[in-house]
Amino acid sequence: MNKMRFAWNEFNKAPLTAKIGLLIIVVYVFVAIFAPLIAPFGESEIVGRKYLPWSNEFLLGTDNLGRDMFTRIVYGARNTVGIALITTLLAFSLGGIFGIFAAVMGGWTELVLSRVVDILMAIPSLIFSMLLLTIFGTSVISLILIIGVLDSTRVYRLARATSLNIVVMDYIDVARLRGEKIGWIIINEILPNISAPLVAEFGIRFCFVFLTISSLSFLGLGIQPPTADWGGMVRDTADLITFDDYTPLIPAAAIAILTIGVNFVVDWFLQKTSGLKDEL
Amino acid sequence: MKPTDKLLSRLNNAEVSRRDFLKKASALGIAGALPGALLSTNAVAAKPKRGGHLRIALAGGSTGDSLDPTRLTSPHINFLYYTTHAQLTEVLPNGELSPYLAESYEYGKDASEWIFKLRKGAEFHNGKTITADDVIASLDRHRGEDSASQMKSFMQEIISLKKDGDSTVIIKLQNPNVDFPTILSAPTLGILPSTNGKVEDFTVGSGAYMLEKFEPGQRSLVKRNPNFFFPDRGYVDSAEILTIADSTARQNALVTGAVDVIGDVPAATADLLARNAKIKVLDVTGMMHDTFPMLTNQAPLDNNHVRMALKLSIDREEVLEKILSGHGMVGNDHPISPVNRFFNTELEQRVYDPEKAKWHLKQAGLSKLKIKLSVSDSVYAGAVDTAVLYSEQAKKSGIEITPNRVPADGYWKDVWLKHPWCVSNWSGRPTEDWMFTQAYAATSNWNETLWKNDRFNELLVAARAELEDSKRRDMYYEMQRLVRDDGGSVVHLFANHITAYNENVGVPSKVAGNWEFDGFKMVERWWLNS
Amino acid sequence: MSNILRILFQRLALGLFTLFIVSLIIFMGITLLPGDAAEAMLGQSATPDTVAALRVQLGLDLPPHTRYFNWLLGALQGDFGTSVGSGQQISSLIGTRFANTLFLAIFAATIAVPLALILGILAALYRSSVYDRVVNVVTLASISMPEFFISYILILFVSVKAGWLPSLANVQTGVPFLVRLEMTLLPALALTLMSVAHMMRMTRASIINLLANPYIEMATLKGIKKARIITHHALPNAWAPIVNVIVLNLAYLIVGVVVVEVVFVYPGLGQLLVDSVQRRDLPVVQAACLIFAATYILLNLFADIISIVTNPRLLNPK
Amino acid sequence: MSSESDPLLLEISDLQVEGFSEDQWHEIVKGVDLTLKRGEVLGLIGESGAGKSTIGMAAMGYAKPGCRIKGGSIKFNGIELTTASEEEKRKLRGSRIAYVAQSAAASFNPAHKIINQFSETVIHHGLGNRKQAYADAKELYRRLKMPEPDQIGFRYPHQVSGGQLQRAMTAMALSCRPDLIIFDEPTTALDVTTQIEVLVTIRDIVRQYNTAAIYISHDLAIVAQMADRIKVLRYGDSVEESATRDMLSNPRENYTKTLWAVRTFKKTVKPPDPQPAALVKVDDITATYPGASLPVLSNVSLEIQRGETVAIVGESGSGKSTLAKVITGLLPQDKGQILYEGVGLSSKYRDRSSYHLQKIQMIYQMADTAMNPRHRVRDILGRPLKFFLNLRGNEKEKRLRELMEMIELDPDKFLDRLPSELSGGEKQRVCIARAIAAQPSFIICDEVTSALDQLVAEGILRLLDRLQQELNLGYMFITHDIATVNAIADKVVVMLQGQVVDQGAKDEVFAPPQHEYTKLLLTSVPEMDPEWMDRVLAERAAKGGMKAAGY
Repeated sequence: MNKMRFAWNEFNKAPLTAKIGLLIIVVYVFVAIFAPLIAPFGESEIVGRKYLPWSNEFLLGTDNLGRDMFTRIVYGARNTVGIALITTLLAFSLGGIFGIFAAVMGGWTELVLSRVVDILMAIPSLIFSMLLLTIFGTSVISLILIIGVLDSTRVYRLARATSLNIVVMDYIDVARLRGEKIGWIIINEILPNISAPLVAEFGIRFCFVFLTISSLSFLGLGIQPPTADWGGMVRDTADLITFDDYTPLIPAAAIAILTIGVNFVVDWFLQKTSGLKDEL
Repeated sequence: MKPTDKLLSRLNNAEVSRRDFLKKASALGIAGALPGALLSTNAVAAKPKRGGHLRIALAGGSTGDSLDPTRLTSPHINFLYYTTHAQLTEVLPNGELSPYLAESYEYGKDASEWIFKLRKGAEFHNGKTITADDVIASLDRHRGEDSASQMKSFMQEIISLKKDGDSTVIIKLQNPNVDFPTILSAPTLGILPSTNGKVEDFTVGSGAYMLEKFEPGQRSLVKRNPNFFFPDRGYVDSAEILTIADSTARQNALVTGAVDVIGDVPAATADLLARNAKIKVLDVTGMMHDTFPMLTNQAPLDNNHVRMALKLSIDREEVLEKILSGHGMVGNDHPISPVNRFFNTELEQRVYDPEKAKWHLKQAGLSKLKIKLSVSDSVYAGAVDTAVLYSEQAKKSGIEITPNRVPADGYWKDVWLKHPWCVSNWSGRPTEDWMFTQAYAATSNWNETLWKNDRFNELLVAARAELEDSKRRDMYYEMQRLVRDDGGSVVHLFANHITAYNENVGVPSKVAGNWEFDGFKMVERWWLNS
Repeated sequence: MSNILRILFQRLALGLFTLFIVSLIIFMGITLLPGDAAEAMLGQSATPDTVAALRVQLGLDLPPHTRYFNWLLGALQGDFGTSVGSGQQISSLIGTRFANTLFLAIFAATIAVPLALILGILAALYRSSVYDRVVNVVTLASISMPEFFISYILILFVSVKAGWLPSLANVQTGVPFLVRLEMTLLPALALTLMSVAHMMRMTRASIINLLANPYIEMATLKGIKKARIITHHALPNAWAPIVNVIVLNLAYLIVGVVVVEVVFVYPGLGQLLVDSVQRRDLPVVQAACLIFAATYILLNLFADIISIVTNPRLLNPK
Repeated sequence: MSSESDPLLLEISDLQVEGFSEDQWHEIVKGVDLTLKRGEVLGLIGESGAGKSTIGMAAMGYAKPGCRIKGGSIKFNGIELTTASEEEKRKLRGSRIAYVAQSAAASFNPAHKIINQFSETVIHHGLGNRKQAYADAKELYRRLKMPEPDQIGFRYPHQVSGGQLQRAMTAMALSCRPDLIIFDEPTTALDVTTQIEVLVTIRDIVRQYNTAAIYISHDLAIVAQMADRIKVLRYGDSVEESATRDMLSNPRENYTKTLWAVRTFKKTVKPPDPQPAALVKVDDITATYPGASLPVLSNVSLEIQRGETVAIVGESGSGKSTLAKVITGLLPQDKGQILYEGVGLSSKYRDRSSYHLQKIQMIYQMADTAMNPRHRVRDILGRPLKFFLNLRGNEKEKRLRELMEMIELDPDKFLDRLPSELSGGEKQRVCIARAIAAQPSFIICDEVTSALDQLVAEGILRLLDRLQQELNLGYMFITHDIATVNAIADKVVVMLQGQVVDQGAKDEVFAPPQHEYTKLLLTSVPEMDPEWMDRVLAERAAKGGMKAAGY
């Protein structure tokens, strides 16, 4: 209860942008969780002719197959946000753990890990993911794993760089001299202290996953149909934009709004943790 | 009034929609002739003009393209070969075969021996006279053991290639084939210059245009051949063929005037494009068709009732409307197009009938069916959407189709002919025999349904040797029925070739439908008005 | 200086090692891919017979390790082989395309980098102001749009509606420089929109971060103007992180522009690479990937050198 | 210096400054009055949190980011700074009022040469061109007795030592010949032997130019050397103010008296152990940092017994903290051995037994970096209890409370706090408790009181002393502060440049100092006597300059 009240107080004190951001995230999460209850139709149900205009029955009209656009957007929240979240979490767990590990261990471990990451980063990531997706197939799981692993290289660099600042702190020496295991040091001593830059990066990376998926679906390697995902929806309807038809702007806006919302919250979080006070 | 004329007049009086018109026209078996007819109102008066530079953008083409005719597959190269290289025969806009580089051709004692007489004085672009040796060397390359040519299986039917003087070639076949001259109209069988029986230069042909520049995956530049053997053909001075893979980019290029003609216009946006007053959209019913081949030797697809249930569970009209926006016509589960000579006009059109589908399932001892359908948009644009639509439609028959999108990469090797049910697409063949032989004959490597029907295979061989048209027609009619009612493919759509061009481009009154771009011969046949 | 030279050599040696590993990974990757060049080339029309024949023609019948060592031997002598598909020399095939890619990247960077710096500095200077918030939202929105979509929107407004610029950027060799600039302006703008946000945010963050330093307060107490504090006191110390982000984005501009190339029909290396992967054209994929990897390595090296050169502590040891 | 009739240069009245933290405004300065005449030096003294720096900056019309001047009046030369525009204030800063910060190393921009940072002020305020500014800089460097005055300005800040940087910053402050300079603890970051030299030059130059100054420090003895008048502050309020001599001889307020409290604490002297047995023995240790060519410690030997405090004294770079690293095993030695109860310890901490890790504990100078800012006191103390003693649940809770009582903090209030919610002294107490929690027999205290105010430091020393009595602990006490050594040490080890130069019982080493360097150290410690600095200088001059001896 205390925590709830604390959170509520924090929320009240948050700047307007952060409130907007939180509101956006809450709405998205709500929509994602309760998609089947909110959506008026089935995810892939064909409800009418294609490209019907906005109406009371079809709030945002219908898509190229005559599926309800609003329904697709709602389900898209679930799929896109879900996949992006899992992928980003994977990227951060992998990159974070190895990055901190390298910083703590130093020496050969760090050298080898950094070299591996350098090599992975030197290969154009779109090509690399294309290769891997073709080898392992384009199931959602391999999509998540591949994007997650390739993205983790960037997280690794960040985690390592920020951890290097923490590793020199006396309390790390204290833990080492106590004889603590590396894993304990990583999780209990370092991780909580590099969360700020990691979270900031999370905000951006999270949104980049949408884009990666949508780029991949541009090359025919995205999420399996008929699953609704925003990146794929933009792709499917993108050429309409040349004919002054703004249908693709709907899923694009869904992504953009979430990006902005997440980053508003991230900015707020950073401001709180870094102690950097903007001039009021 | 002929039925066609009646329909046309109703169309002009706006009594029928264009789509209805096409539908009815296709039922009448005249769609192949339609595009020309449709255009006649604005094109008939126009007289071809000489001069100008024609810029064409197409979707196909890759940075790995090669000019070696035994190594090529891309539409860009096919287009280029029809523009710069002359084949012995050509398919005319009305679908008939006509001699081209050959002055004439005839069969010998039966259809297993063919005599081709070359056009007198025809020259390659480099001034060399075309001889029988060049023809033999050019065809020979495709039939050797080490050949990797697409045409290999046809060319290996040849048991001897002989010349009779400098301008006559005698070809002997293993088995009689009435349609053999049509095969020789294939783009890659363009005749190339040779020395000592070896072809040396792929860039030199004898077509209406000469190759100036070739950048794989990007563009080809050609200029008019002043010594072309049909002096009246070839209107524009020069032309440029561009590969623009992205459909939006192609349309933008046309709208902004960067190119004059584009092909592969997405059906979904063709009508939007046509709203632009300066742009004309040309719909040509061709032989290109989309199929869902099932491997007929795998359970449960080995049961014809299951196949019938699947064939009855697709609402072709809805697919035509939603995927092609009406730019095409529904298929009747066989690959023969109304453009073809022996299109069976007596076959009833198969329609969406979930109840009947259920009945078939029951006959197969099933109450419902769960099946995976492997698709890729690389086969044709809209394939994935079609599968999604199909799966929704099939729910009514108690069939659960799971669309399985697979990578474009390696599709033809790992999915096609491997997965029990997938998507496929055929650009069509100018003859019934060619089409059936490649895709449905038991012996074919590309028998995409692994279908083995004894009666069908007997008829196929017999029809090849049959010299009398009415008998051949009956045979092909029966074969179409067999494929339709027993075969393993859902042939649901014939897609139009949708071409768009700006108003400055002159179009002949009749446009071929065997390939897009007027059978890939538009550089030779079309012109610019100013 | 010796410091820089030492790092330079060390990095170059490491870079070569990285390239070797990359080539090995790419080779294994391509070999692991279903299907080989022969099957990919023949596509739907493949028969076991023709595939086998083509394999012999292309030398694909040799065992993988032999092929790799043959390739490596050639590569070490500067011969990267010929394209499996078109039979063209790799150098001639890739040369112009890489030059095109570089041209576009540099063009985009010359717009994007100064723009990002100016926007970032202004945002740091007027942080929490309306300007800062607007720039923040606009840039976030621009990076959350898929690349092809941004390109389409640009084409719609700049090219189709206004008719200012061509929508096709299919430049050819020998095009005059100004025409080339005109043709590539639109893709360069698209790339700018995609990369500017990241660089701008980083510039802003680095500078704001530096503003907490005592020497910034000192400068204020010396009566230095705010703008000069940012440009003379914060920026020189922010170069290292900013250059890192710029380099990351440059790498993206060179390596990651496949989609933009497709949309604008720009004959760059990315499109060739994607095509070649699909065609299993190993020599081309290898060469292109190695060029990209080398670019990446050199860019990073460049970033390191910049951070040494702009850091007096490293440049002038005690 | 100044006559009574001079108009006031600076007049601050009822100054109130607020700072924003935890989402609300807090008063930092609560209505302070202050006046300063031309050429006068005012000392501001107080502990951390007294608001002395804030007042110093407010004299320039400046409040740190996150702070604001809420009320009162600041008149400089008749100009009201609280209402002046930013531009007006900007023109005054640097030219009429200058600032010298505590850490010159941090306050010089690392990207620019020293002399350019000097000339920037002059050029920017339109008081001269680059050439004139360079010439003036060299002149001032010369007057400030900087080595190579013509060249030193062309170095980057990192290439110059702390003492020289502090002089360079003073020169920079003088660049526009301001009426007033704010010195904010300018010598706090310096070594004691350097400090005296910097103090002298600052005092002299201020006198030469007859500049008024506000000298801020926490050290009364230093302020006494510099200021004509001293003002004592506490919690943002003024405690008392009087002329320097009066303040020293006759402080009115009790608080003022406590400011030099540490000097009154003396450890209870214990009779020496009849049978000395070394708890920890450092035997001929030589150590080098990885990548370095020269050893940082050479042939260091010493012994610590149970219940005994050995103070390691030295200035920065003497290797005293490195010695701690070698003993704990963080830096493996090249040569020599560390023995615990006669048993040789492995040179790497990773290879040491849990018993040895437990028995040797360390307390650090910066309690801030020694505690994970994300852990609560409960976790910080609980972890060693669980790790070494395997205590859980109620047992652990009980022990936690005992520990908190040992360090005189209320368990109910403090156990669930984060380090950021503790004061400096409380933090250091928690660090002590963490060391004690492991039930060690030997504790290394690395400058544990250096970052603390005197009163707080005294409390810590008392606590350490008490714990030593109760638990019979051996301390190795690393410090640079002679006063602290005097207060707590049984034995003293003096280190210089990685070597032990002097060691023995405290009285043997200090009273009187035998070694030259020890003597230098002792005489450099400021004393509560306004004449101290002049006296020391005179003595040193008489001896021909201690500096020349090479220290």
